[in-house]
Amino acid sequence: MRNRARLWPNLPVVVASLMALVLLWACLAWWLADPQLAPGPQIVFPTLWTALVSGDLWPDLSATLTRVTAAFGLAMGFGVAIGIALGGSRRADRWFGPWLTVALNIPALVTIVLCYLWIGLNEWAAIAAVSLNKIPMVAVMLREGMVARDTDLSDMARLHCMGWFARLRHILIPQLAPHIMASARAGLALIWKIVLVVEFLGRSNGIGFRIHLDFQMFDIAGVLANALAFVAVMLAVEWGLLAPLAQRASRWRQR
Amino acid sequence: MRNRARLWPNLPVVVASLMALVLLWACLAWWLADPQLAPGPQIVFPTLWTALVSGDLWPDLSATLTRVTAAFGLAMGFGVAIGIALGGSRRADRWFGPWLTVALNIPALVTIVLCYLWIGLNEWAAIAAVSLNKIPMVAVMLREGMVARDTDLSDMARLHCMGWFARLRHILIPQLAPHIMASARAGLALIWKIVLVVEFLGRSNGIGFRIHLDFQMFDIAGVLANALAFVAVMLAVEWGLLAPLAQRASRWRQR
Amino acid sequence: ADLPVLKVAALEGGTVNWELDTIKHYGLDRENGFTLEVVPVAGKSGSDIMLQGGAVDAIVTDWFWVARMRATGEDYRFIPYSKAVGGLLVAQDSPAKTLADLDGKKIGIAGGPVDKSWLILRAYAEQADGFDLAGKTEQVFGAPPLIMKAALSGEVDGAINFWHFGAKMEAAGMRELVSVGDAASALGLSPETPLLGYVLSGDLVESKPELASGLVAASRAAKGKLATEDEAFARLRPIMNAKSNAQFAALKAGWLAGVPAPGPVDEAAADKMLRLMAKLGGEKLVGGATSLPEGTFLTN
Amino acid sequence: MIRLELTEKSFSGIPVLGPMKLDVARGEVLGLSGASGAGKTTLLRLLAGLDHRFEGSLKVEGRRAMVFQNPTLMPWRRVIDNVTLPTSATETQARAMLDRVGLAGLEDHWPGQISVGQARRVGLARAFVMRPDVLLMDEPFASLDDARVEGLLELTAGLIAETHAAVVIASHAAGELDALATRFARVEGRPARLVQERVRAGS
Amino acid sequence: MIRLELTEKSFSGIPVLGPMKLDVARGEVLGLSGASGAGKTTLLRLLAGLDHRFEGSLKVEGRRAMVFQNPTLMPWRRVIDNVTLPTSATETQARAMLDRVGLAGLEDHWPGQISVGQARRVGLARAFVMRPDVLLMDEPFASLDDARVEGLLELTAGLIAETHAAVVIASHAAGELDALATRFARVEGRPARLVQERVRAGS
Ligand SMILES: Nc1ncnc2c1ncn2[C@@H]1O[C@H](COP(=O)(O)OP(=O)(O)OP(=O)(O)O)[C@@H](O)[C@H]1O
Ligand SMILES: Nc1ncnc2c1ncn2[C@@H]1O[C@H](COP(=O)(O)OP(=O)(O)OP(=O)(O)O)[C@@H](O)[C@H]1O
Ligand SMILES: [Mg+2]
Ligand SMILES: [Mg+2]
Repeated sequence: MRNRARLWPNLPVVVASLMALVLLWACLAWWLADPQLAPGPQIVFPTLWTALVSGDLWPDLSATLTRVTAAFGLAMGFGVAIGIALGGSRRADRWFGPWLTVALNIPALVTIVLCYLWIGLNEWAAIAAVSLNKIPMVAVMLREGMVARDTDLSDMARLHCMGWFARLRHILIPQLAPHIMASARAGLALIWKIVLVVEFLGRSNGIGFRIHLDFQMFDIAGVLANALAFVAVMLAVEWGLLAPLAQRASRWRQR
Repeated sequence: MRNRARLWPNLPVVVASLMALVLLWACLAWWLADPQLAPGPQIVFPTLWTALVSGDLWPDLSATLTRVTAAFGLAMGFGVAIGIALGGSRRADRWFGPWLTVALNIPALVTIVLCYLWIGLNEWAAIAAVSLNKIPMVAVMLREGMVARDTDLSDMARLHCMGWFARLRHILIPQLAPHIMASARAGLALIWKIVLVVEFLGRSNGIGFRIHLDFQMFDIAGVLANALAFVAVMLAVEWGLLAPLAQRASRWRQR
Repeated sequence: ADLPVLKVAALEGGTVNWELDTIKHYGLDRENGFTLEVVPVAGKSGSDIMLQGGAVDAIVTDWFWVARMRATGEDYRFIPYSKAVGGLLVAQDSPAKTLADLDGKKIGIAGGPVDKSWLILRAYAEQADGFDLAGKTEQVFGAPPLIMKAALSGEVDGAINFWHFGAKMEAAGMRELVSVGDAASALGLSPETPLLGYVLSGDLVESKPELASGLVAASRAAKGKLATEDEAFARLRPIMNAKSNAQFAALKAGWLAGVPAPGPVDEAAADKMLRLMAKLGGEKLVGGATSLPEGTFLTN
Repeated sequence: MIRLELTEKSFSGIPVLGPMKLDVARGEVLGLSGASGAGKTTLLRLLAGLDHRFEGSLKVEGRRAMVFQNPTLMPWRRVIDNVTLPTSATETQARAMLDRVGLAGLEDHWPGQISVGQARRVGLARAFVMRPDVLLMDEPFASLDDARVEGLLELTAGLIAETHAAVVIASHAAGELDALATRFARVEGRPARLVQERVRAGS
Repeated sequence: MIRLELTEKSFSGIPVLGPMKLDVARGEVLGLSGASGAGKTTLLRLLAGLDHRFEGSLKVEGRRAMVFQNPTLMPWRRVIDNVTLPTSATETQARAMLDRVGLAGLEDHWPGQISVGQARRVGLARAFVMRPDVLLMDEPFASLDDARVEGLLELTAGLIAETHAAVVIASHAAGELDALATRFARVEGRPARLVQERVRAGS
């Protein structure tokens, strides 16, 4: 109840804010006056609408979303675990920190191609490729959070012989929440950037695939429409899932 | 002095760790036994070596590094500023938060193509494209850090009428240091992923350009050699710059 | 009804699709004893991986790739599809008359530094005017659509693009300064040598020769239909992405001009071309293949 | 000079401080007592201008300093910098003040390396070194031993006499208040009111 | 039961605690006094097993609980959860204990919404609700008003009598120690030694 009451008043602002953004875009497009290269919302929205009602978009959108979801789950799980392990033990960090740096800086293209070549051209390879690209990023962010954590609380937990799971749940995770939130948000964005390449290189559907095609056809309006469809989904995820989660996780901050 | 003394003992471990990684790679390559698709270090290192001594690699490496450096500086500057602004004011976040989410989820390809189309096929467009892709990520991480910050210290600073710059320098930045560090590390990696696409789509030099060229010729050893060159540079940056900086920033944590 | 399936990866909306769509529409695949399945890909790099990964039976690429693979011991075969090449385009009002007039100017190139057209033009400039095209001009490599835009906006002074983009650019008012075909002839290369083709793995050709010959026949039949029946091309208009009648006409003409002559490929001419490319493009382009490896072109 | 006219101060709808008037002139020292949780810290934060979400009016003249109930040091700055940075005092002044609160030799420690009582004294030194016109102290001498408290009380009294500051001290220890205050008040009730207790005989 | 034989405890090379022996049997209450910064907290952390980097040996038998000098509550868990989660006490027990330390009604507050003294009492409740065999208390009653302290002293004494725990209390207030301790010791000097003071007449 209380939560919802705090969430809803934001809605008008969010809508107004997004409308302002669209308006800005319209002005920019109008000022550039080049409907081919800089199509305004009046061109892109109908394109998107057509794709939506014709049902063309749904299979691609859902294919991409499936990949994003699976990769996101995998990457967050492994990334958080690795980050906590490395941040929690100086020894582990000294030994495996360099591996993380290497993993972080291996180009996405290389991971993707190698996944396709070794796992095969299938959905698993695509998901593995995306996850592998994201894991180091999440790990690095969580490691940073671990290093910065308050050890007094851990001491307290140790003294009271709290179990490892209780410690994780009540001490570590809440303390790392800002880093987990940040990596979830930044991570979704990263995944999206990589899924695009993954779909370009080895899949025959998905929004990324569409965007590349439209780009090859030099159909900028199509590119934007597809991108917009995904952005819309991500906005929904943000306000339907991440924002309430973040709010829940920081309830205690209210003064 | 003290710093150095604490850094050097790590060196053997780092070297050992990296050698272990190379060994792992060699084993994997040997096990896969497909020098074309999975070249081991014994193939890739000579390729890299040839490129290095022939001087072929340097112009590309330096071109890419220039882009990465410029984009990194820009993105960190703007990203940190935007993140602090949004995290510092609920009002600003309610209005511009949605914009950030949109910016975060616009595919890299779209930003890159639009930059090239509007700014032209030149260096500025490339740097702008990379920065634009990274700024939202840094901003989102810093915003998360701001929300989690300790307000007692800000109160103290406000009471004592510390100037805004002193507050930034002594209260805000040290408190956000873990988030800044994380975004710097994750950001370097992201930039690298994007520079590759940027160079592929519209530049005539750089490691990304070469990787794509090698990839088109299906020269996986070449791809890996180029990637390795960049990874090596990034490892150097990590240990020459980021690690000492991180160490300095967390000196006070020593118990 | 259970004919063997042949999976071909093709750029969705690309020119190859025109032929494949025609094959499927007129049932030319079944007539020739197989079922065609088109696997859409978003780029050339993707199709390479798909062929190597065994996700498709055939892709469309140039025979240099095949030569290069064969030189490293990987068995692939080439079936001619098109000999279409573009040219170097400049603005209608450009003062340039020969390649040498581009001294100090910017050239946009879509295929990268080892693009075949670019290499041929370089050799041609050297031979015709003693002009070092690569050294005296500034090159801008980029994605085809970006090169098209840069050329149309005057950001680059000349542009070498894939032929279907070239056709659009010409329809938009650019003119051809030098055609790659002419340049090739002047260099003593045969303009009849097909560059692009279907590439199949050797295993498939050995184990199911009827599939390969079926593809050859179906391709030929489709080409014939498209050349002779106007409605066959008109049918394709929606997927051709032509914005105007002029573009449609240019695309159609360009495509038909690229249809290679029937019959086996002139291997001597191809070998000559490969040697020239090896000289200009170096190892990057041809890998270990300094002369045409035996069996590059599928003969049946 | 401090003048507060409070109608109500509430936290998420629950009133914590009720209507009250509070005047502290320069040279006056108001001693606040009250049970734990009565609202002393809340009141002091209002006076410091750190919390504007209340009904009523506040006027404070002159440079303010506060000794927080939790020391509130910057953990990433050494002790000496924790004194100089927020106050624009010179290092010499800061060293002298640290010495007077008994922290000589700890200037270069990090806040994480000193004891709780030492940290509290850094907070005192930080406030004192400013020589403020308005001084707010929240349990300034808690968890310090008696000998130390005595010395600090003297120091504080001297400083107040010198600077002629308007001072409010909240403390649970009657002895500390007795030693410094010129007026006394109790924070009492829910929502809390200010109960004027007595004026010190001497002043 | 606690038995510590310490040779040295130092922080980055600087010895803070010198050689000392410390024995506390069940039912005994050791009162530790000492100036601010003497090393009381350091010693208690050793006894709690939170700091292993010292030379010497430590033996502690039974379930330990500690009242930290800083309350050390989980800010993201409500008061009641801060008592139940680390201790595996039932909610009923926790509520009863919170009531006894005077926090009835605050169970559902977040730690950021209670006063410093209230937080300290949550820490007390958390330690008490465990009914530990070894109880370590670091300035447990600092910054609480006298009436409250009296009640808490009674509560503590009752609990110790019931559980027959081995207790070490560090405090700057002689009165508090007098009320509880059966033995007294001072932490004194640099590096600090343990000066046995006297045994309480009564026990
Ligand atoms: N943010 C908040 N939300 C709700 N209630 C709060 C909040 N902050 C304080 N309170 C309540 O207001 C009351 C007064 O708190 P305050 O910190 O002013 O007490 P205090 O007199 O300083 O106590 P102590 O001596 O323990 O420091 C307390 O009962 C507390 O529970
Ligand atoms: N991590 C550390 N590094 C260096 N010195 C430290 C560290 N921790 C504590 N000290 C020093 O050890 C001494 C003892 O500190 P301790 O916290 O035990 O004091 P205490 O007796 O509890 O004081 P208080 O009554 O103020 O809490 C202090 O002088 C402090 O400066
Ligand atoms: Mg208080
Ligand atoms: Mg202590």
